Amino acid sequence: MGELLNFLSQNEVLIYLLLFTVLLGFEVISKVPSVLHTPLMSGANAISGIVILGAIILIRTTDPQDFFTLILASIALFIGSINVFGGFFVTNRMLEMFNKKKNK
Amino acid sequence: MGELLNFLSQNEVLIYLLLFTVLLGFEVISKVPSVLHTPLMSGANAISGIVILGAIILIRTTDPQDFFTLILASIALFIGSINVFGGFFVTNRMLEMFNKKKNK
Amino acid sequence: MKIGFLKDIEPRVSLTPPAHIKYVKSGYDVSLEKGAGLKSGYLDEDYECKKFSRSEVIKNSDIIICVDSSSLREIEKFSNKTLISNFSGEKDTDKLKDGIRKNNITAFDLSKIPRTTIAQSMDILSSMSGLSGYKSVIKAAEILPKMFPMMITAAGSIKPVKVVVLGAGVAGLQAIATAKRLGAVVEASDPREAAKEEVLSLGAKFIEVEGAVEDKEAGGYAVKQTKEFLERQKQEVSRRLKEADVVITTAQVLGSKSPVLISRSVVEEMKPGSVIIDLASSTGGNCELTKDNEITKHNGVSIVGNSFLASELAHDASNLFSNNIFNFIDYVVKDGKFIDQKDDIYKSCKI
Amino acid sequence: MKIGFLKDIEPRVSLTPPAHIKYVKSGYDVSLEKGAGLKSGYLDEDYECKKFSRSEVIKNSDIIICVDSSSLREIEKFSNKTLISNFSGEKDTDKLKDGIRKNNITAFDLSKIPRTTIAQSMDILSSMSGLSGYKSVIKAAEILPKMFPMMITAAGSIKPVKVVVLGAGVAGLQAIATAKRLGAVVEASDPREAAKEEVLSLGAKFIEVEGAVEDKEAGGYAVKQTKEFLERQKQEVSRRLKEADVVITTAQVLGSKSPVLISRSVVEEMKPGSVIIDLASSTGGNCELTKDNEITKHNGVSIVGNSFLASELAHDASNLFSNNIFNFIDYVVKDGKFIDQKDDIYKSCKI
Amino acid sequence: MDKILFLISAFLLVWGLRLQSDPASASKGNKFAAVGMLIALFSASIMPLENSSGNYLWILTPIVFSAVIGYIIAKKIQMTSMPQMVSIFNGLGGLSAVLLSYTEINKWILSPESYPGFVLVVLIVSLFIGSVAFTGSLLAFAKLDGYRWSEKLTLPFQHIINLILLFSIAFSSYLFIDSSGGYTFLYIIISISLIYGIFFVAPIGGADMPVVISLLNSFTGITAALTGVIFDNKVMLLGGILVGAAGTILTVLMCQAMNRSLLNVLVGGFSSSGSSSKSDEQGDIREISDSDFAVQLFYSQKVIIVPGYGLAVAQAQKLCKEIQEVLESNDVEVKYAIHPVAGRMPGHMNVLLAEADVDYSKLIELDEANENFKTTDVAVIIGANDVVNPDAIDDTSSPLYGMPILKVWESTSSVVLKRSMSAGYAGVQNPLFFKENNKMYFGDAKDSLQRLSTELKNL
Amino acid sequence: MDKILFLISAFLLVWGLRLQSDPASASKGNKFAAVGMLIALFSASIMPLENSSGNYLWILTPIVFSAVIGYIIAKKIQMTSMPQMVSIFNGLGGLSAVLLSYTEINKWILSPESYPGFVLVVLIVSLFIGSVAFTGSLLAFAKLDGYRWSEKLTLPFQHIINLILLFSIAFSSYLFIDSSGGYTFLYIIISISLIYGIFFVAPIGGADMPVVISLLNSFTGITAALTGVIFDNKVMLLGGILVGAAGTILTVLMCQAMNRSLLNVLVGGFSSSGSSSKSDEQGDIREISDSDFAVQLFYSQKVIIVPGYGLAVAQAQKLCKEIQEVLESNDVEVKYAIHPVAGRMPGHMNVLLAEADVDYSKLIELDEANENFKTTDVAVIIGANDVVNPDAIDDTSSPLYGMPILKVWESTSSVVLKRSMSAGYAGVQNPLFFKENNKMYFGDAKDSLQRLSTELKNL
Ligand SMILES: NC(=O)c1ccc[n+]([C@@H]2O[C@H](COP(=O)([O-])OP(=O)(O)OC[C@H]3O[C@@H](n4cnc5c(N)ncnc54)[C@H](OP(=O)(O)O)[C@@H]3O)[C@@H](O)[C@H]2O)c1
Ligand SMILES: NC(=O)c1ccc[n+]([C@@H]2O[C@H](COP(=O)([O-])OP(=O)(O)OC[C@H]3O[C@@H](n4cnc5c(N)ncnc54)[C@H](OP(=O)(O)O)[C@@H]3O)[C@@H](O)[C@H]2O)c1
Ligand SMILES: NC(=O)c1ccc[n+]([C@@H]2O[C@H](COP(=O)([O-])OP(=O)(O)OC[C@H]3O[C@@H](n4cnc5c(N)ncnc54)[C@H](O)[C@@H]3O)[C@@H](O)[C@H]2O)c1
Ligand SMILES: NC(=O)c1ccc[n+]([C@@H]2O[C@H](COP(=O)([O-])OP(=O)(O)OC[C@H]3O[C@@H](n4cnc5c(N)ncnc54)[C@H](O)[C@@H]3O)[C@@H](O)[C@H]2O)c1
Repeated sequence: MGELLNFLSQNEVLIYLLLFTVLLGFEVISKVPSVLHTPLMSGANAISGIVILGAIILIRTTDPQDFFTLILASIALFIGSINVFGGFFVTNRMLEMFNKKKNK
Repeated sequence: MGELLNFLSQNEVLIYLLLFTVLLGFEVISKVPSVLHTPLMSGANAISGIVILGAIILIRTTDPQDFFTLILASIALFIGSINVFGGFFVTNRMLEMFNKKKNK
Repeated sequence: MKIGFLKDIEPRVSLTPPAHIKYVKSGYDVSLEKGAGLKSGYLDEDYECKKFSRSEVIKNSDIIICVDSSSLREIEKFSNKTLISNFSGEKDTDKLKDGIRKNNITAFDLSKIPRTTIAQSMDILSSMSGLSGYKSVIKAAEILPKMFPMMITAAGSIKPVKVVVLGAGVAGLQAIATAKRLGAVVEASDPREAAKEEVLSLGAKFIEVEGAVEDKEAGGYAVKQTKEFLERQKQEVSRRLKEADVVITTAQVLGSKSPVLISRSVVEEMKPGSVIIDLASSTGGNCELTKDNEITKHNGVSIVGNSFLASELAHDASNLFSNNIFNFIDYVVKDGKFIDQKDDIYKSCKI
Repeated sequence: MKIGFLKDIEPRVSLTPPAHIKYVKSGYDVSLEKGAGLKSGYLDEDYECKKFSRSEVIKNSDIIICVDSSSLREIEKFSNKTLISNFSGEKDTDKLKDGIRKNNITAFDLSKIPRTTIAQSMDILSSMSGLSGYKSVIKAAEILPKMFPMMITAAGSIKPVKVVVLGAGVAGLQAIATAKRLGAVVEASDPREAAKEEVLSLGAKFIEVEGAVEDKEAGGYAVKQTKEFLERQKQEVSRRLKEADVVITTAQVLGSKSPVLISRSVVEEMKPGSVIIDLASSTGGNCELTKDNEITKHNGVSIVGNSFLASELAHDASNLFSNNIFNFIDYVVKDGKFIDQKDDIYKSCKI
Repeated sequence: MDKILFLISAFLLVWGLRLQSDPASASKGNKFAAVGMLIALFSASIMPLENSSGNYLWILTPIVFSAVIGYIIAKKIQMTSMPQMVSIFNGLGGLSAVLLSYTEINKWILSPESYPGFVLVVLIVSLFIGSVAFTGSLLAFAKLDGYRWSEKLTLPFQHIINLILLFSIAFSSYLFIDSSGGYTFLYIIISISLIYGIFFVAPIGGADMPVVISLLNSFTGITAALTGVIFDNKVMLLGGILVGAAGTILTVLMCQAMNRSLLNVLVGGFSSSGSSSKSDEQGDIREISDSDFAVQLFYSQKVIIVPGYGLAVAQAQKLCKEIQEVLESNDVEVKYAIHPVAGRMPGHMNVLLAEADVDYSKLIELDEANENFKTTDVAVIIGANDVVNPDAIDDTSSPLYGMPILKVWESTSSVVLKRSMSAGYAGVQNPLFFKENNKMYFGDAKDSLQRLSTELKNL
Repeated sequence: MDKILFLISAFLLVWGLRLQSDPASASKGNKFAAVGMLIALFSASIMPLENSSGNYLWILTPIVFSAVIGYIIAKKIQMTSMPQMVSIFNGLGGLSAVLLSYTEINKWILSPESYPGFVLVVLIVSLFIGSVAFTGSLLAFAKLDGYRWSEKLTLPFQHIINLILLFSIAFSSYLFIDSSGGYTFLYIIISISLIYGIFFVAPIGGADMPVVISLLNSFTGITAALTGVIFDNKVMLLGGILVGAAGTILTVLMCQAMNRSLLNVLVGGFSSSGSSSKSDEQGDIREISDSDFAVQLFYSQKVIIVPGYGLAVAQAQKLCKEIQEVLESNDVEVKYAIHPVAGRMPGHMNVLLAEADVDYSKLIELDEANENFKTTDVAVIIGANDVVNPDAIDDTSSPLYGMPILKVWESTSSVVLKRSMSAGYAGVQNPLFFKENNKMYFGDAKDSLQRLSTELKNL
């Protein structure tokens, strides 16, 4: 308990930030019409690919000779990027449907 | 500019927090029907009375003999509290109107 | 004041039991000719007033009321009294006016009530026209050997009946509404500008004809149209009449003969079995072949000439009519006296 | 095959020009008695087929068709031929059957077509009932001295007419729909369980009576009800009849006399001016005072006894009827021969 | 412990505000926020402080008193003077911030080393904004309440004067900090700030006050946040920013609801008030927004619809029925008052409503309707005009004088749906449109009812 | 600099997500988010790092390749397989997180002092969640795509087995950390996690897959956040949490839209799948969801409505007209196909539609309708049954055999609105309901059409 409190006061701002981010996440989605469920899922999925930032940082900090790490991280980056790019493109395609009708 | 960047990296989390709080503030209000404008204004006003926390802290850290500060801070607390309590009560009265319906 | 209600030749009656109650509340002394309401479905027992013979009613009353002036052949008996009735069916107006003047009779013709918003509660033309409009469609439906609505059935489909309404005044509009209700496809024509919106507001189609003459002073009434307009209108309308199953005509022009909108040749081009109901027959009719108060057949087309179809709804008609009269008396009589003779409504009705 | 269509005494005709086209397409050789369609609005010119005198038509045809069997008094002339008609109006069935047997006539009674989904396109009872139901309301509206819909006007308000429909079969349902359309307040009664939902589906009220007898085997038809039920029903219904302006009765029970649902005393309690249309009059009538094919008046109440109101819509009725007959022939005749005698529809209609 | 409490309190404040943006949960939201505030007060009172010296009496006394006073005011105040009340409260909040800043600045003057300069800047900004909020709110109150000063007061060269004032404040502040705290400069700052508040609100019309109050409210929020920086308290900071942001958006939304831009309001733009966009000798008309209309209907007990010829023209009878059904499913009693001459033929409205399958039992006639209006929350007049014209009763010169009409103005409020201000069949203007408790909802009845129906279904 | 870029990127991600929750701005929102992501990638590549060693080729190559591949896939994929695609992508995201965590853990094994124990815990959790997201997503894809494994597969004592698996992971993790990194334990953790992902998805029916994908997606978000903790990158942290929170809410909303609870979906509750809730010897039926139905109609060229007795029973004719109007205002051609014996009396449908004021010209008869279905996108059968029964053509033993019927199945797709699977007047089952291109939309027609109308208006 004491440790937790300690942790809390050390990272006070961070915790507020996390709390508010969660609230923001909830708030942003809470009134979405059900037609948007699938595109939104797809869009959120693309954002979750943000994990590749980790891969980039990892690669940049890895010893250029450490091929094991480099290869592994590169694969992670490759795979994750497919998620990101594919995700955004696919979402875009789905959402264009809504545009078409509106433009008529 | 360098100073700003410096400030930024020192208070990185805080700045994220402020940004997200502003976003949250926008998001939370953006879809409010206009009948709620007045009650919401009133409710937000009551919250803005949070300034009295400062008065409390000030009083608590003031030398018990420093009557000038104590009196001034107490008045601030008193006035601010009227804002807070009166605000919440008034808001509550306005909003009760909406409740009546739901309870039927 | 004593008011007496006479029995009419036609089925309507100028006093109904609910109206009687209103008179009593307003302090009038009411008497009724025996058996006056019978044909409208009101028995003498239904009225809680004095019932007398005709001559007694006339003798005892200051104001004498009946539905239609043609029931009033004993004009000399009304001397120095007040007469309220509908004189619009009157054939020999001069003679009547003569009699009225000679006998010093104060007479009001209810059919002359102005078409203003405030007078509407006394306006017998409006109330009777509404009923006639309804009844015209019912009569057409009874005569027509077809069903009005569209039906898709296992034994084949029935096409909806096509109804053309000429003249979208009060009667015409009610006819449109009733025909629409029954499922017909309805088109209407009228030279008044306002009529278009009114027709559309009932969900019917409007037959556009250009070049109509309008007179804002006419108090909502249509005025006489130019020859060219009538010709164009005839053309537009005839095209539709050939397709029509039912035609209801109500076109009237205040103070002149009704325009002839359907010529013999058009009737002859119509489908056998079709029906024309001419509500304007009393003022000459909108169809060349109309005979007033008769049903004629020409080349398989039935032509009903009847301006008083409201009489066939005697129950409701009597009700509205007697309310109109009560509202009129209530308006023109204040504290036992007639009001200022300069009043618009008073002036218009006074003969 | 040669088919001949005869002229009927009544206005309907068993062949219309569109139906004729269908026969021709199916390869039949059609002939028509002169002037047969006149009363339905079809001139001889409208048909592109041979027109003969009656005897010629009979002589030249294998199959002879007319709307109603009562037009067929020359039964001996049809020997060895096929006869298709509606025999349900037949007064002296035994004599007719005798004649058919003696003359070796193949006769089909179209009124015996089963009430199945597949037979519906040949079902003259259905198609004619629908028309009768519609017409019953139109007739009532023509007779009634009131307007059907509610109207709030400057001259007072008109209450909506109350309509009670007894028997919510095909005719009853169509009557309900038509009366609703015209703006009446409608209530209906029927012992069949399915009827309630059907009545409600048309927006009318259903008069609940408990304890009805139902027979799933009856093919949708109602069966005879118990005395107790009929008593309860009478009570429930009578209460409403006193308030009603129009009553339309269609209650029939397959193979027996129609139930009497309105006794003399109830009629006497009804409002003067009200109207009863009894569509069940040919099978005895649902009202004690009904006289078949007559309009009677009792205490101010008009009672119309007429089971064949469809005839008054001769144009549409002929159309549907001739389609029904064509569909029947198309079904029972395959390649110039009658089909298997074990077929359900064939069996049911064969006399 | 106190940190956790603060966290909870921050959460409650946010969530409470969020709930308050939906009518169904608004009341709960207010309670959430109140609880959050109480928790914050409590933890501010118990949180460990470096050199805490108690003084709890100095804290408790004002809180208790103000709570009692706040409660009494809130109970006593009339519903109609709510905006004034909010305005007063907001002024108090501003004043409180001013006092606090002043006290802190005072501390700094006494011992200049206790704060770094940057804090001082924050304090002065807080002082300035608080002062503006204070006098601005008070003037707003006066304008709202008395309507005495409700006209806009614009000095010549207003903008230039404002700039000069702002500049003076900035310059005094500089001098103040630079001189390490001369009281003169401090008082100059305060005075000019207070005057600026008045100048800020003065040119704005009385009817725009709610917008101004909302804006001032977001100002107070910002001072709270600034004070939060000084006292290094996250809840104050976040709560303040939240209110600042929400208040700003709210202000913008309120302007939108009046079809104005914020700038337009602040500059005192094209007219003295948004709610009187059209006016002639008859007075002002008030328009109602989609959502207000929907909510007002939704939370009514009894609604009477008055159909007229316009409903027929728009052929909107089915939508009208739809709205009736939506309302009924929310326990609102709905009736149709049928005037005998509404429409263009006897019984026109009957035909119309029958088409939409409105039950006969829902139709009431003139006399019954007139008895009913007194107990009606909202009378909705759809495309009717002459039949609800009060001149028929009041004005002997009117062509309608003497005709019995539907007294819709006797209901708590009425809303008229029509396309424009043009007259009806009789061709006369209708004073109903200008009555206090009447609102207009312009547009073709079909479109209007469609908008209304959508809004109702989203509630 | 990079900090500011990260801040902007965080803002864009949040704002993009926000815009995506409204159809009108969704497309813009996606672009916002994409730009935000690019900025994040860019600043991650340029941000100053303590011991940066370049390796840019290792970064650029995979990104360029994957961008091209992603683009191609997105272009090629059919609209109908979108959910599968998302599922695959999500799996890749999970795998990427697994690889990253593994690499990091590997580092720790090689030099245990480089991380504190708490980071290791985070890594292992990330490893676990990533693995579950990976295998779970793949299985979800398989279920969606092939329908081969679309039945729910529930082992006996499923819950207990799951618990055991979870416990083993926790225990191995403990051992792993305790032993300062035995590879065996690491591989055990990974294997069990992968298996757990399969067990997690297996019992859930094919039709519930979108919900599962959404849930797994929020899992991926959480791993991203955890990874963000490790790399001390705020955008990763916040972006991950945002997606985690939004994904969770979205999952809940999706469940609500199917009238299910999340728990119910996860436990594989009352039915194997929404889309094949009933089946007999005739085959499976497929249900359609509100929004799918609405979208399908909305984006059609031509719709034919087939009314039947059920429409009359439900008295939903006016709603039907309303939907017709909404569709027509979006350039969809709408017709009504009237079967001669639909309803319970001749002309029943005519009476019904006339009540709703449907124009006669919109009604088409049997023969014309049957010519039209081939060019129709959606046939909407409302409360009709016998009149659309293909047995009337195919099955000589059917009591309907020989009756001409409406061949709705010839249109691209058909949707049947009725309350249950029960038969119509003729009392026979209808093989139409089981056809490939037919969907069912259950409920009283009035409710169903009301739902549909609301959904349509929200588009
Ligand atoms: N009942 C009868 O038998 C009969 C017969 C003839 C005349 N009248 C007279 O007609 C009048 C009836 O009164 P009322 O109140 O029903 O009608 P009204 O006084 O004529 O007013 C109708 C109002 O509806 C509005 N309107 C028209 N189209 C609209 C649309 N599409 N959407 C929304 N609003 C629309 C018009 O205002 P905007 O233009 O601003 O939209 C107009 O002010 C009386 O004066 C009566 O005497 C009655
Ligand atoms: N037209 C005539 O003259 C006439 C006369 C008598 C009989 N019939 C016969 O009636 C049949 C007509 O065919 P049809 O296709 O119109 O009707 P149907 O075959 O009877 O089917 C009606 C369907 O509507 C559904 N339903 C009932 N109430 C509903 C509600 N409230 N909401 C949604 N769905 C509802 C029922 O399924 P659920 O219970 O699952 O909802 C039922 O399967 C034919 O067999 C015909 O022969 C016709
Ligand atoms: N103020 C009121 O409250 C009130 C009450 C009732 C009627 N009115 C108005 O009075 C007017 C007349 O009503 P009415 O029914 O007594 O009219 P009417 O009986 O005099 O005439 C019937 C209709 O025939 C039309 N007509 C004339 N010439 C025609 C032609 N060539 N072709 C086709 N139609 C032709 C007229 O325009 C009129 O609509 C209408 O405008 C009506 O709205 C007003
Ligand atoms: N399969 C088909 O396609 C098809 C076609 C037409 C009719 N039908 C069905 O056939 C049945 C009979 O129709 P119909 O119109 O020829 O019937 P009908 O003419 O034999 O009788 C008319 C109605 O009177 C009712 N009735 C009997 N006793 C009654 C009583 N005591 N009180 C009140 N009502 C009473 C009957 O229930 C029936 O509804 C209906 O169920 C109808 O749906 C089916």
